[in-house]
Amino acid sequence: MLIRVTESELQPDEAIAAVQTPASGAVNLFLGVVRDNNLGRSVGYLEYDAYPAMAERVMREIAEEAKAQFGLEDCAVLHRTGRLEIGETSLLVAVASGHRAESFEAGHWLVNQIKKRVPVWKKEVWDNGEAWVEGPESLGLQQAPATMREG
Amino acid sequence: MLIRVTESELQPDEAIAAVQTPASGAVNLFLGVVRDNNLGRSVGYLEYDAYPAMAERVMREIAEEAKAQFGLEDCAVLHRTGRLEIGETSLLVAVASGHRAESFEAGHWLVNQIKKRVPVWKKEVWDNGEAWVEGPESLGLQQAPATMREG
Amino acid sequence: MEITVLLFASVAEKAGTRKLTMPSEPGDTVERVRDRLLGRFPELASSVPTLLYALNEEYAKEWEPVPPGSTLALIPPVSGG
Amino acid sequence: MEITVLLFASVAEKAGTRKLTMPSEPGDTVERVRDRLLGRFPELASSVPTLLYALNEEYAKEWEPVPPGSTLALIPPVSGG
Repeated sequence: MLIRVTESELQPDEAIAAVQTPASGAVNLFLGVVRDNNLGRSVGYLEYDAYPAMAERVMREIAEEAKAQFGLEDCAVLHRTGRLEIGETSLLVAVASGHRAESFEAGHWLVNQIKKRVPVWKKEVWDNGEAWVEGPESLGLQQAPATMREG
Repeated sequence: MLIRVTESELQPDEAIAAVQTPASGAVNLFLGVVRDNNLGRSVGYLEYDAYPAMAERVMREIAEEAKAQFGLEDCAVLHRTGRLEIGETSLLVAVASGHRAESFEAGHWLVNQIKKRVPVWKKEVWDNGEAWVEGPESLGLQQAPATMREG
Repeated sequence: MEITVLLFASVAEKAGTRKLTMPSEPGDTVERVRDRLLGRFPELASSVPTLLYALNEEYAKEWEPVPPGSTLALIPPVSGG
Repeated sequence: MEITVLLFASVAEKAGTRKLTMPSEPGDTVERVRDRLLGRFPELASSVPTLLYALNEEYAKEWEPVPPGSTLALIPPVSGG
């Protein structure tokens, strides 16, 4: 089970190779990529902060849950930190399973859980300013009074 | 839109690069992989036959449908033919979209449609025999009387 | 003018060939060409219930006309992926 | 013995630091340590309603005890992926 928080470029081939087993008929790989826009605003680049030790611990927890829940062969979660330009990959989630349905379902579930629980933060930097993003799915925002969640 | 039927090894990086655009926040890559077993039987290797010109035409049709239906940035479908050993990749489907939900849904939809409609066939080869697989989701089997579909 | 017929996978194995030509006949449809083919390769009869057809690389119904010069492909249940 | 406090993202920017130590006090809980921290960094008050906490790398509730030697992290709403 490959779990990693790193400042280095993420390699799809490494994640795929890490999860494959002879009984795997399906591998699903998800890449979270830096997009040139968010909420109608043009994005220059992103800066990722993380609590690496805890992030890896939570990523492993989520991966173990997915493996058991979906009967996976294996899975891998890698998150990059530091400055990322448009088009660069911030998140890699790889899942291997016997058949395709579980690979898609588990991949989607894993990414949803990562967005909720893993202590990683991104700052959007524009031409004329910057702001830390508060993930609308994050546990912290979910606990807040409804009026704050709309902000 | 990268569409290809080929005897050469499929390259995940090529498929990912082919679909990415600056507005892509999510890339989903599916790999169909040769598994060491099927329906409880140990598999030695697979031999893929195809009607390449028509397969590429149908793959393009399905990809265009997915792009319109899920509002994708782009997608790619590559199928390998010939003899494939355990662990080798027979199918690559890559999807790029603004957000993750569409990328998972479109990827899954594409693979389902490919299994139904694309003229490609696999023969399973075991230690002591071989047989052409008739895909349970293929249109041809779906049209047959119910009694034949159970065979 | 002739019709080109393409065979694949189990159907090609049963017939022992992947490609052949047949003389075109007036009023040819997918079904009529297939039936002439069955006369020549009776071992294909068991494949017919699950067979699909493609005319010039597109799926075609059994009643569709097959003009001279066409390519007709017999498509057993697919199993790609 | 001391408590190590880790700050991240917007909270680190507001406080102007990512890491500090505080003296441990008898009966310390997550909430009590946080409140002493707010005394020192009043600019963090606006972050509190959406803040989560981690004790030694695991999410912890506000009532949980903070033994001497612990590491307490303030976790603003995450936005990884």
